[in-house]
Amino acid sequence: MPTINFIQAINEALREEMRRDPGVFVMGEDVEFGAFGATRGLVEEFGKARVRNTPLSEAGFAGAGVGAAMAGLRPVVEIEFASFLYCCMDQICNQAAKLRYMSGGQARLALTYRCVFGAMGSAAAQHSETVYPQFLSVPGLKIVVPSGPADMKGLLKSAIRDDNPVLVFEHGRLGWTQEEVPEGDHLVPLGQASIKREGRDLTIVAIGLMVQKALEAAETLAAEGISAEVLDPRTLVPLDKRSILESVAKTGRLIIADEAHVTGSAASEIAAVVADEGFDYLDAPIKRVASADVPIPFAPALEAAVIPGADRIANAARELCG
Amino acid sequence: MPTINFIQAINEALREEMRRDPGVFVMGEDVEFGAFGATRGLVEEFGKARVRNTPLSEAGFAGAGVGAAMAGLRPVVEIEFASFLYCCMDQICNQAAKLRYMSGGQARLALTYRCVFGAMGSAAAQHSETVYPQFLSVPGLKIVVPSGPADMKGLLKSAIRDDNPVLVFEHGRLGWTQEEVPEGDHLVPLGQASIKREGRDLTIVAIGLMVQKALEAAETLAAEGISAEVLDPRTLVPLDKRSILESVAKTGRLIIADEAHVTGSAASEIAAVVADEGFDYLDAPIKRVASADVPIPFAPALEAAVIPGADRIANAARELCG
Amino acid sequence: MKIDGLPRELLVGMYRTMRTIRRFEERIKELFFMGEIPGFVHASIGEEAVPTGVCSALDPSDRITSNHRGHGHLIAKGGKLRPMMAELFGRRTGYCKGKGGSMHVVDLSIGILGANGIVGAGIPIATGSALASQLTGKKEVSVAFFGDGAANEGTFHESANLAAVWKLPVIFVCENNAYAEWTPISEASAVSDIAIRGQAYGMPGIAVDGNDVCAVYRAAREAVARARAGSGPTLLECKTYRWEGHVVGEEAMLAGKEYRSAEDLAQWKLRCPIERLATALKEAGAATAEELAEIDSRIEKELEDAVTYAKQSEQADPSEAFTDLFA
Amino acid sequence: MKIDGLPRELLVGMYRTMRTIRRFEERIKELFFMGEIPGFVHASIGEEAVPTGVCSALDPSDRITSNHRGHGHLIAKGGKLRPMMAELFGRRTGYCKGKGGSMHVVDLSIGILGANGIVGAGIPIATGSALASQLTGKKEVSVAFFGDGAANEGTFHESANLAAVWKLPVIFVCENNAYAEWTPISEASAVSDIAIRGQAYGMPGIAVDGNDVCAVYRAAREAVARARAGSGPTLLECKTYRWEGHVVGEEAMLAGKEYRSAEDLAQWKLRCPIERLATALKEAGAATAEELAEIDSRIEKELEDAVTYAKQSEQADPSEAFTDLFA
Ligand SMILES: Cc1ncc(C[n+]2csc(CCOP(=O)(O)OP(=O)(O)O)c2C)c(N)n1
Ligand SMILES: Cc1ncc(C[n+]2csc(CCOP(=O)(O)OP(=O)(O)O)c2C)c(N)n1
Ligand SMILES: [Mg+2]
Ligand SMILES: [Mg+2]
Repeated sequence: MPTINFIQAINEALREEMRRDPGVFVMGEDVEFGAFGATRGLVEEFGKARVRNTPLSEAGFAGAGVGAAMAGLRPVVEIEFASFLYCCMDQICNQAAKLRYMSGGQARLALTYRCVFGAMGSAAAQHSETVYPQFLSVPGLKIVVPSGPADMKGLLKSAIRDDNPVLVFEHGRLGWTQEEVPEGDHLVPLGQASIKREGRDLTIVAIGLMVQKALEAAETLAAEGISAEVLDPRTLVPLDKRSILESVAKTGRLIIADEAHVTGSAASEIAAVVADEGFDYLDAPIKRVASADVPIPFAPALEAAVIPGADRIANAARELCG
Repeated sequence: MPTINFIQAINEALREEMRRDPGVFVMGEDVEFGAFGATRGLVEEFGKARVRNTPLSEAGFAGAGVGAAMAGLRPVVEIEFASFLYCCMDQICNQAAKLRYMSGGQARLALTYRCVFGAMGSAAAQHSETVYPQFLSVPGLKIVVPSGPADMKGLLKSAIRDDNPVLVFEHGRLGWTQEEVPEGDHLVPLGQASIKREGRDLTIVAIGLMVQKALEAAETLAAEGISAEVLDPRTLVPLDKRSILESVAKTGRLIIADEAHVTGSAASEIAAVVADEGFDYLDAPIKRVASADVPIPFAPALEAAVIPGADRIANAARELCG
Repeated sequence: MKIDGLPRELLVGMYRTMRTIRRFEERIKELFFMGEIPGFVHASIGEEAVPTGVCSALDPSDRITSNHRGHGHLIAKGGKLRPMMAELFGRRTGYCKGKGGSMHVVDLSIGILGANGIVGAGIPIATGSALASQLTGKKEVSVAFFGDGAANEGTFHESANLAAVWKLPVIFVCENNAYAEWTPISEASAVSDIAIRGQAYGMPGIAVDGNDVCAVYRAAREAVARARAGSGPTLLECKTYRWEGHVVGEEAMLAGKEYRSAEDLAQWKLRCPIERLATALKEAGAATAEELAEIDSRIEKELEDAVTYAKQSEQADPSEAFTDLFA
Repeated sequence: MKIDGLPRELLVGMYRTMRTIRRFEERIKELFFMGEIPGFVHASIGEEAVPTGVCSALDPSDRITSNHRGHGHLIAKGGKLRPMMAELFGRRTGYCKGKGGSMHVVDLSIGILGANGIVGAGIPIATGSALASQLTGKKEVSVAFFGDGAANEGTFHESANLAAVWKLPVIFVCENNAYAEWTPISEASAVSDIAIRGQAYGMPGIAVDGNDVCAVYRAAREAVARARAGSGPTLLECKTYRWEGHVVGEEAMLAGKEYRSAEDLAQWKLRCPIERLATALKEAGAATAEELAEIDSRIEKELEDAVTYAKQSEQADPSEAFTDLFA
């Protein structure tokens, strides 16, 4: 298996799906260039018609994606930074998410939105936000948050082939993370969690970049005799509740690590699910380790204080297992 | 105390605050007319300068509210239906919410956004959504959801006087609900829950219109020997965690009734808070009674199937107390 | 009104379409007040020439997006009365199985991408639909119908620019009925001619009498030809007036407050697009009063058939609320 | 370049401002590469005449909104170098206590409502600021600075229309530097002259040479007079060019891919706004080379002072991350 990085994984997924299906095309701001490298080289292979630089018109081109999907194509729309999703929420939440249902099942929206999210080093409040929780509450959207190159590739390919609107959130810090990635048609189904480390004493459900931090914390905890299971849901909608509940049934303790601001986070949602359906398994309070409820600040020390690190995960674990 | 309805309560709050402070002004689509009556008659008293019909430009006028607030005024911006908030999310979430923090505390945004939300009878998917969960995950915004005329008036007056961006969600079904409302400067502080009915056996935290349904359910349950406490948080941000936790400490059981779609709902957030901070009080799983995870359908029977009613709350209570 | 040069069949067809829209909406107004139709209903009575003229220039494989005031667009594009009516009634036999209602009717089989409850939201969707045609090399045209109010939404601007710079086969049809809800265009837009906005995108901006179905048709035909030839989008402003309230039953909302003059309305009623075409047809000897009456009575039958169909259709079953979310 | 009719003090002041902006950005570029300044930094080198000309026509009580490429706007409006530099360093003595950084500098005391990381987002904010002036009867003017790319955002359209229909005292200053990131305006906008878009709002749309600070100043002065007189907004397009990359360090992102010609850049460098003013000043005998050199060296000192100040300032303490959310 070749070792590639997160960005290369995106690039391969796009390239393979574009080769496979002429209905797949990519549009977004400067995708011909690919600021982070994800779309680099695509225009050379597929031409300007299928790799389209858009004007700065997020609602316009996010909505053009909806229309092109309704007309039968399979658009992959790039929103450079997740924070800019706020500029096209109507097209995603009122149109893409609802059109199939409102049309009584007529419309098929095979439509993917990709974006970079998360605190990536002094990008400040308007370029660092974790914006998936806002879409959790909107039925009709699938939400994918890969934590490494192999999942990134397999999930993005599944997202593009999915006949529904899918939002793919790519953490900006993961770009250079390397990993072995299966060659060929590597698909990861949407809705299937992955146990990234097995453990007995507590379950850490970790999302996106938090998987790395959780693994780091698990390593530290292991040395202290605490055996942590790290579970990556990989997709928030659909959510693999069963795997989460099974893990909690085994461990009796749950931490959810999420870079979103704690209030209204995906961690809150998962906590609520377990506090209902997994209540009897729980031996301890459910802890959310998430960003503080303030915008992401600019200065490195401030940013680090706001977003969750391995230390905060480990501390929460010690509290639970202490 | 005079008895007035929910709409009149809004109208009185606006009128009183406009009289009190010349910096308060109202803008939005057709506010001179007031489709639901909330702004009716204001233009006659305060003139067209302070009661401004806007063009259909949600991002434009929501953002103009930000600018006017930064320049020291106290705008009250009406977004006719909460679903249209998606058209101006950037101005609310990236600008209004973050500007104070990003400016290191310089900016003061005394800014209120009002909107009608909720399923109000075959208004269908794009006019019936409960859109506050989307803002829960955005630090910097206060969120108010009044459940009746007295709270409506007192909370809106507090929202307008608050020096921060506040979103006020007014349920469309509450318009004609009548209640005695204190005369004079009736203020309800933001961040203070209200016990709408005392009880011993379980706590029902209910939001907005759900308070009525929860009270109805509580009445039914009382006849069956189940004593339900109904708690209205009144504001979701700030959330009066203490009152919720105190109630759960007393009852040991918690239902949260919320018209939002269950996934990513305010109910999820409250459940997560209690599953952490109130875990030791809990004798049973936390139940969320919320809308199903589908857009709000048009046909009356379908709409009724999706949104939560008193029966579903009562059933959940029986399950918990059975 | 000039009908010369237009084939009789087209003209009579346009009469039939306009008349169908008119009667459909008059009928649903009644049904709304009788409590048969729930939700919000927006009537386009008086504006029938716009969808009719435009859609008469389209092929069945062309596509449209509509708005909240959509019945006319849907009927003109070939929407069937039975499933439309059933949808408005909220029945399972409706176009959307009762899930959509008046503001959300869709018929993908005939290129109706949807009415829309969000003002301005259909414009990018039509633009994307046109992009699909360009990408696949199909010679289809897409049309976005929207109002003067919608022309102040950012989506109009972004879509128009996108379409122009990419030379997409899309037509932006602005139904300028002089009001958005109860606010006159003079208070909402700095320009009274929306067509002038075409210049901001290097796009032809054409204004026509929106109550002259032949004028609308001719302008649309030209825009369609332009689009099919790959020469890009057109902004077509049709000046018209709505005879009814913004929403059926608005009187209750307005509490007696007036927002437009009875005189204006009366003036516009004198320019009824249906009457004008009927008169022109009769004057030109292209159709007799009897022939038109025959059409009218056939429309009544179709309409009654649709109402009966809707009334007799089953209510949607509550369990159906939970299907159709994902493909 | 015509300087006649403009007072010497103004001209020399504009020279000083442009030079300060230039050197500030050259310096932060270095500091960025030295790792002293984190995050994204966008330089406006080559475009200094726009903020300078515009802000020279403003009073201290007037207000501006800026964008991601904001250092020039801020300095021209009177932003102080010390807290600006400290903010870019992320220090607690910065304008925003290190919470904002380059894209979010605010100084309310001198009418800087903020740089902005969201393209187009400052435009409605300036419009609202102008609305506040209109409502309070103060004769202040607000200015929105934005790029050619931002002119394709819906916020531009909605704000321009709002301002025009309400006759707000706001000036929309479009810095057309021919690129949005790496996409040329020809691929992003259907028109090459943004000024023409004024017509869509019945608003004067003026295009000027954005590298001629006097021309910018004169056009701004007129727009300011119009605004103060209550005659409404102006769209002022300043044609210019950025000498640097979209973002400092873009080379790493582009992986060798070119997006504009070295020749174009060289041509524009010949039209350096600072050089042009310096030459004009010297030719007119309004300032000697020595006088200008003296100004330059004073700027160097101020700049070094600011850098030293920033470097010696304390880092923000982690605990401060949790304050300043709510008033
Ligand atoms: C984004 C959005 N804002 C506001 C509304 C409420 N609304 C529905 S129709 C309408 C007026 C639309 O005017 P126009 O575009 O001229 O169409 P018309 O109704 O005149 O046909 C308004 C304000 C909405 N549905 N969507
Ligand atoms: C809403 C939004 N979309 C995209 C971006 C990413 N972005 C930052 S600057 C920029 C180009 C802006 O071009 P222009 O408005 O011409 O200003 P310039 O950079 O040329 O000064 C882009 C695409 C953003 N910050 N905000
Ligand atoms: Mg209209
Ligand atoms: Mg530019």
